[in-house]
Amino acid sequence: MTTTDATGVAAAATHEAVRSPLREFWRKFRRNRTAMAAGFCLLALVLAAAAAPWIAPFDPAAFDYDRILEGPSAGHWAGTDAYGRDILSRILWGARISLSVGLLSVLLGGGAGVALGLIAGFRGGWIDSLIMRVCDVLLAFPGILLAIGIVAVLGPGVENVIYGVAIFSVPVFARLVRGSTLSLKRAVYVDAARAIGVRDRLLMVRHILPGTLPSVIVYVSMRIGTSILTAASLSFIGLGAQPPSPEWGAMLADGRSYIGVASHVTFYPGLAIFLTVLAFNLLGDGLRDALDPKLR
Amino acid sequence: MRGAAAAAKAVDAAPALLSVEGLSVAFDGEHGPVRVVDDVSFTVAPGETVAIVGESGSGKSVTSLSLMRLVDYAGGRIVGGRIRFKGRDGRERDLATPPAESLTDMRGNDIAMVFQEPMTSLNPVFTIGDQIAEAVMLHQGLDRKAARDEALRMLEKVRIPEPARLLDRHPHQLSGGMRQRVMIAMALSCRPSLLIADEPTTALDVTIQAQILRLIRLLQDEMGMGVIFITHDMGVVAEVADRVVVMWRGRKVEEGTVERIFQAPQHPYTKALLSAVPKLGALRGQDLPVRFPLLVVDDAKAEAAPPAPPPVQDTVRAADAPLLEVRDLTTRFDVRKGIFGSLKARVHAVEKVSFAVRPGETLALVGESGCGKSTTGRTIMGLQSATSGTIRFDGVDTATLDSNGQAKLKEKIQYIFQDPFASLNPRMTVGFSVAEPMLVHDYVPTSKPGLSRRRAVEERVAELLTQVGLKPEHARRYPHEFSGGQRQRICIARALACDPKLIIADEAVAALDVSIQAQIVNLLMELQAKRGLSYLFISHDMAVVERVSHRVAVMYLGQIVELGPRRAVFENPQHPYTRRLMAAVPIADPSRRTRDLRLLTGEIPSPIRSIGDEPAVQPLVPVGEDHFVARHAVGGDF
Amino acid sequence: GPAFAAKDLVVGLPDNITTLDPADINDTLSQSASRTMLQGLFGFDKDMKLVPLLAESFTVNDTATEYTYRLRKNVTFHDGTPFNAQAVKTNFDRLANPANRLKRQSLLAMLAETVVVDDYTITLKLAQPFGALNNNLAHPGAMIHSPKALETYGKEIGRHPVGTGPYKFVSWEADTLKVEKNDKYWKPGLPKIDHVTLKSVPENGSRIAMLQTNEAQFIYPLPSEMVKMVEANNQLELIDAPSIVARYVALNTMKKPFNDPRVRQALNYAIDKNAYAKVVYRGYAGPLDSAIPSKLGFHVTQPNQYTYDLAKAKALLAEAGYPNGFEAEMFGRNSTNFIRGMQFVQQQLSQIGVKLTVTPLESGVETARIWSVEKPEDATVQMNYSGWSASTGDADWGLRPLLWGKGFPPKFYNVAYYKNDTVDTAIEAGIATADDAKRAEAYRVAQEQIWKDAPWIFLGVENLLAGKSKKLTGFYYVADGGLQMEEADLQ
Amino acid sequence: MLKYLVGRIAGILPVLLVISVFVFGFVHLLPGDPARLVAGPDATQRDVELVRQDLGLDQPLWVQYGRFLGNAVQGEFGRSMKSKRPVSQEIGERFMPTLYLTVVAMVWATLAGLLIGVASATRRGRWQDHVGMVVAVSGIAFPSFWLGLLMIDLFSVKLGWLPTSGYGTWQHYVMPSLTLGLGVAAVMARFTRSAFIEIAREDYVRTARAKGVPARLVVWKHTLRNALIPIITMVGLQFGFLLGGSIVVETVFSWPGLGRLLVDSVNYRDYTVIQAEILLFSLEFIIINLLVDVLYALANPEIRYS
Ligand SMILES: Nc1ncnc2c1ncn2[C@@H]1O[C@H](COP(=O)(O)OP(=O)(O)OP(=O)(O)O)[C@@H](O)[C@H]1O
Ligand SMILES: Nc1ncnc2c1ncn2[C@@H]1O[C@H](COP(=O)(O)OP(=O)(O)OP(=O)(O)O)[C@@H](O)[C@H]1O
Ligand SMILES: [Mg+2]
Ligand SMILES: [Mg+2]
Repeated sequence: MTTTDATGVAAAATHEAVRSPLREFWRKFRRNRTAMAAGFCLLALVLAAAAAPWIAPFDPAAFDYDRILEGPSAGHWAGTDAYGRDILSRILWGARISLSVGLLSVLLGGGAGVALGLIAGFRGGWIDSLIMRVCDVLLAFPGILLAIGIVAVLGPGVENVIYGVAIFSVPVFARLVRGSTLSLKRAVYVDAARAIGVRDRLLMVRHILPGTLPSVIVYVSMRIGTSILTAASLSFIGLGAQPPSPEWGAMLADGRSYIGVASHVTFYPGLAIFLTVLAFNLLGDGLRDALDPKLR
Repeated sequence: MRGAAAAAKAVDAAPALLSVEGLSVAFDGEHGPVRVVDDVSFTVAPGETVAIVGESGSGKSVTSLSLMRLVDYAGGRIVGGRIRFKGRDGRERDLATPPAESLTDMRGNDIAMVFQEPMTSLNPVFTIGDQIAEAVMLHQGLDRKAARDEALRMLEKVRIPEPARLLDRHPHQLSGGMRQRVMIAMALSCRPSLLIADEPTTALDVTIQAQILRLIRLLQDEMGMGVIFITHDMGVVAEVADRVVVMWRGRKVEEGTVERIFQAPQHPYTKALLSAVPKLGALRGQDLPVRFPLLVVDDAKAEAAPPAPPPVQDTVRAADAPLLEVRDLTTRFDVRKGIFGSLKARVHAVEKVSFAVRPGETLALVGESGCGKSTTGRTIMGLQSATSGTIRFDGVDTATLDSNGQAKLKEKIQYIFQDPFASLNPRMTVGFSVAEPMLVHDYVPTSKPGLSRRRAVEERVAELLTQVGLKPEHARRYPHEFSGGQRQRICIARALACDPKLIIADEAVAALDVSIQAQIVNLLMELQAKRGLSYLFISHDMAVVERVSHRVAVMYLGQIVELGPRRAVFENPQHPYTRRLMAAVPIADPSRRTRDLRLLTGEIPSPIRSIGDEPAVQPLVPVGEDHFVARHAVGGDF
Repeated sequence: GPAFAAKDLVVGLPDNITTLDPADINDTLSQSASRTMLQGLFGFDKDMKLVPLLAESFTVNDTATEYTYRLRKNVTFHDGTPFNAQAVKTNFDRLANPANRLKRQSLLAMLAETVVVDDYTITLKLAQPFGALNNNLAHPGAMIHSPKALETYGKEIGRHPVGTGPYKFVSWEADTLKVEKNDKYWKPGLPKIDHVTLKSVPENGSRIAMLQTNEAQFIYPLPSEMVKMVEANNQLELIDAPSIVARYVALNTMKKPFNDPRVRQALNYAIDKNAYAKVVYRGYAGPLDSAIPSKLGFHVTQPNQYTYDLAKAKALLAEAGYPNGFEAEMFGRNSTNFIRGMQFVQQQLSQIGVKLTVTPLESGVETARIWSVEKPEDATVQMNYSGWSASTGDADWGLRPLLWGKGFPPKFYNVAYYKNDTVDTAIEAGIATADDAKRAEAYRVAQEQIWKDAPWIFLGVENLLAGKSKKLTGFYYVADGGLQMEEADLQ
Repeated sequence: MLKYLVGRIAGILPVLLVISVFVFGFVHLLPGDPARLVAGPDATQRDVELVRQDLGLDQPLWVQYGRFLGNAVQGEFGRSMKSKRPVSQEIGERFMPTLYLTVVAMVWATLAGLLIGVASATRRGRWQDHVGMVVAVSGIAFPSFWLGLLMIDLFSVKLGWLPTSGYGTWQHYVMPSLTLGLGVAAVMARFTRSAFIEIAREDYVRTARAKGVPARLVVWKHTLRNALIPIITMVGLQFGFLLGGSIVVETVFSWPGLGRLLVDSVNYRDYTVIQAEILLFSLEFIIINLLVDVLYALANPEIRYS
């Protein structure tokens, strides 16, 4: 029998068999130290959010009118807000809402958008036109109007914010995926899959979708940040988390008027958002790179 | 004629252009670096042609990529050795050590390369003209206009029809052989002092191949260009090489003048290789195809194949209804200019083609590069919509099938693409790609009773990979981690996965070294004997065609010009193009070289026609039993 | 020399001007802008005192149904048209005619007839008694356009204001209004500024930056939390004065548990008004010690204040049958300031076991949920955090729209659905006469009763805050939130 | 392709018609009474009724739709309910400032994004990559109002270089376009990086290298051209978004753009303005996306539309 491995491979060859895709992914991902760090940060954040009742130094809704807008101190690490509430505690509690809104809405909207984009790009013709024109309208449709509509129909509540924010994400993902699909569907390997007898649906999911994933991952990781901020603007029209429940975006917006006077009120929620978004993005890059079989 | 002795002398006299010393190349594997080229040394003198032959996957391409340090961009690393190269300026430098980026000025200018896989090596978004002109502008210092003219001239030299029109077309609109010739034109237009040609003629029919070989020879003589020629075709080796380097499992196992290697091979692998070379005319007088006699090489020992004479392939069930019946199939492509461009002309890729494949039969489809073979195959597979004509499989008109039926049909017909790399999903492991047909068609491998379906499929994948000469653990790798020939075998394995009835094999064994080629061909024939498979075998390699086919169809400019039993077509070719084809097959014997023939020039017939200018299609008229020929002037006078 | 340098004043506004036809305006900001160019028969001085402008004097009959005005002579409009009784008639008839569909028609809705007695005398006959007519005429909505301009521009008059005011119109694009000095202004020596630019700068921080860089010499409003930034700059000066904006939470007196006055009183006791001022307005707010702010006419400070007293609040709640408090929903607009106030109330009431859900409402949703509700029983509002600025500066407009038993939505804004016969009679009496003594008595009675019934949680009266350059003088920010720049000067 | 284009362009009007019905319906179904909002916070019921009649809101919906359509056909869209000016003027006055700002922001941001993205991709995994990406992410993670105010504080208040806000000279463009473009640059950088890494290992890039194409051209010509599809998609989307006006930037820098007009009109349920704006935005997106589709085909000759 002819073999193909060169000399010196004999030892390695026995290990070849254990190189499963998951391990392979993990092996590559692990080597990306930035992404690992980002992943740990997010994990820590999720844990902190989950453990907020135990680790938050104060009740996030406890007012203290004697310590209004105090800067960071030993007692209040991140200072206090306009009601004398502890900002750090609010950030910890707020992580629960902000993270879940950010993540879930993007996953929901992204999922729907990716599906629509795939179908539009793959099928072409009138289906493409229909889906894309609907997306055009959704893109053009002002967010506030949509949100007001949602409050009117569904009423306020965090869950509905997720739907609201998700809807904004749909057309963007759809267009993104459609673009990539248009070029990917011409690939020879797609023809090859077709020649094997792969039906269209599977063809889209298995052979085209993975090719669009790098863009999708990148956009998901960016969109999470945008969604956290969007959620805040929705809570402003009465859709989102209701006062006084802490939510990062709302904290940021509320602190807007204290810029230049008590900057820490915006700074710390802003920092929390920034770090989270940064972590998601670096993690996204790491995922993207680790899923790319051509990169080692 | 420059004899081998003269060449050998030239080597002694001239200082080496390139000298590779102890080159080792490694890729990063999971468990540290894996060496795929190990301690390889050879030299190339100016004007000399060194052929590198060897087993598929033995590191030939990696070696050549390392010479230009392109291997660095593919994730490889040079872990040892030196590459000393004497540049135009007469300065010698070691290419192995400086950072790969710093060698830009040398690439193209000093060393140019023709890549093994032309299909993926052309940039899909630029026109052919732009891509060649870019090389010309870079290395000959011409302006845009002049570069374009030069590009046109180069395309003419590689015998591409209507080169002027081709300049504005994009790679995906070209046939495999055309792309390969574009690659060659591009590399040659750099006017390098060393040309590395990695399997440059696999997709070319022998007539054009001969032309290309001559062209290279000509430039070589003109400029004293050194050539490294990597090929599996021993006929080509015998034709062009001064010296031969034989590689096996990452090492150089033998080196010598072409005569020495052919006459007195030392290493068992070389012996096995030469013994497996298919010779045209080997089956003269035989009606039926016969398998290759095999030499098995294992651990540097060559053993004779089982002594039993290779069985005769009497598998055609002529009485049964044809499995595939193609009638008056026509496929045309619109040629437009620019994205708003109006319809200017049409490519008449396939014109009124009719043939049938019987159960258990191998029908070979041969013909000039770009004559429409792949298009015929793709149209049959439904990957390309036909302009007109009918395709019946098992008596059913495929056009009448719904999408469900179409998908089901694919279980019975498998297609091996001319371009194995592009036809494998880069994001899927090879194992998955091979398993996919089984998963799609819920095919349960019957040979493995009692296993869970998943296990059964896995086992079957392992079995298939072994059958094509790969290892089961290769299943976990990705396509880009294989050599050209390995990928081709993966595609073959995939096609065999769920016991199809018909396989359309488009140049399916072109990238394999002859010993593996023989193995694969034998495998295919064995399956035919066992399961009554039919093949539509598209190939340029006449010697292989002779081995495998029951009948042969010869295509020219989109039409079938001759169709008949193999023996009749080979021994009594009727159409002028068939005759030319037979005559141009290179012979694996360095003492019978024909290298000094003149370059062909002049008009090349083209399938591109203006709107309304329909080509004349002559009916196939019988000239013998089952032997037909179209009597018209395409492809030469009667 | 520098004496000739043009004096250019830039004012930073929080919002865009909607139109410059005051008869069709309902926002203070556009009114302030119009007031630079237009004037009415009466106006308010910087202390919200009624002063005659284009009218010199007036007489009124006992039943307050017929008013006669003597007009100022030698006044011309910017386009040269003379100001006279005919001009007034044209304007008042225009405003009073419902067919013109002007937003301020209500100001003269009671007008039956305008009679031009002579060039400078005009009589207004009313369909029913109305004692506060002069206040209505002092409202910017009743300012006088040049009759010629009204004829020329028709519907477009809002983009081409021509009045008798101190400044003339120059241009108005998207968010910038430019006016220039009226050289022929009838008040001698005024105005002193050559050009005034009113620029809308919605972001608080940017507005302050403009003031800091002297790109603007006056900005308003100044959010209380940014006062420090003005104070820190020695070129700048803080304007801090009580406004007429009352802040309160209306309690739906038709709904349980707010139908029990003890509950309403309890809520009033449960709120620390000082803390309210401190938290929500950084201390820049005063108490709301009656149903109307003290700057409004006929205001009477109530003797029995609801001082912060949790024990008393709890006792009252228990007495009313809610010893453990209750749950309720509070509506309010979705501005930062409202949300802040609502959160404060929410926290305060939680101390006596009242759990509030705070629901900020977008403006449109608010109209649908609160103001357009046809029948009291359909109202979903339990508590509504609001503010009210009585733009006429009179007690009538401070009480009638909000607490009159016949003023339930959608007619008026009595979202407390408060109905008390004593109050109703008093409010009606107050408007039926022009006799100040009678009016004062009527509004005293009304205020007393309302305070006792506590249909609201009385929160406070915010201060007007603005920042200005120290160089700017004679520029007034009036209690109703309007600007007066007739006497403005730049040093 | 030409046929496809003609079809798409011909399809714009019917699409807009469908959108107009949808938008009209949606806007009218929203809670909120324009008459009351326009009449003002202390209007009496009579005032409100007068306003209602004035605005024609007392008429049946189909009459209102007919009038809207009639006005739309004349390209005029009736009068704003709030300001009573012709909607075309109201929008026209703000469209150009929005467009200028958008173009300025898009141009610099796209270029910067490409540069950062390519720099990151070509140095993947090294510090330049990380710095590039952190900078890029800052562009999305920083709330723009914060950034805007910081810039005002620095460049206007502290340094006195630039006017705090407003519209007019080139100085007025600096801070708004920076603030606006930052997010765009971030998006561009991240997508460029990703698409670039994807392409950089393709065989044809290797071919370009083998030809001796200088490294810079390998990057900017051979690799980038193939990576364009997702980049074009994002440029199109971002351009469309910016053309809708940015509430935050317009607010912070008092830029007379469409974003604030929209918010105002929504706050007042100014139906005529809302409808016209949404129709305008839809048209913008339809045109932009048509261009994007054409660019796809230009960037990748294999893409064909049926
Ligand atoms: N990127 C890669 N990663 C890991 N292994 C690789 C990679 N590229 C090539 N190899 C391995 O290196 C060996 C040599 O490959 P190479 O392409 O040089 O073979 P070859 O001699 O050109 O074969 P062929 O004749 O089939 O083209 C093969 O075993 C192949 O599997
Ligand atoms: N998509 C396309 N658009 C336009 N022309 C095309 C397209 N595909 C193939 N052609 C043209 O059709 C003709 C036949 O191509 P085909 O690939 O069938 O040739 P072939 O016989 O397989 O050649 P080879 O042996 O070189 O692979 C060629 O002239 C080619 O340029
Ligand atoms: Mg190779
Ligand atoms: Mg072919």
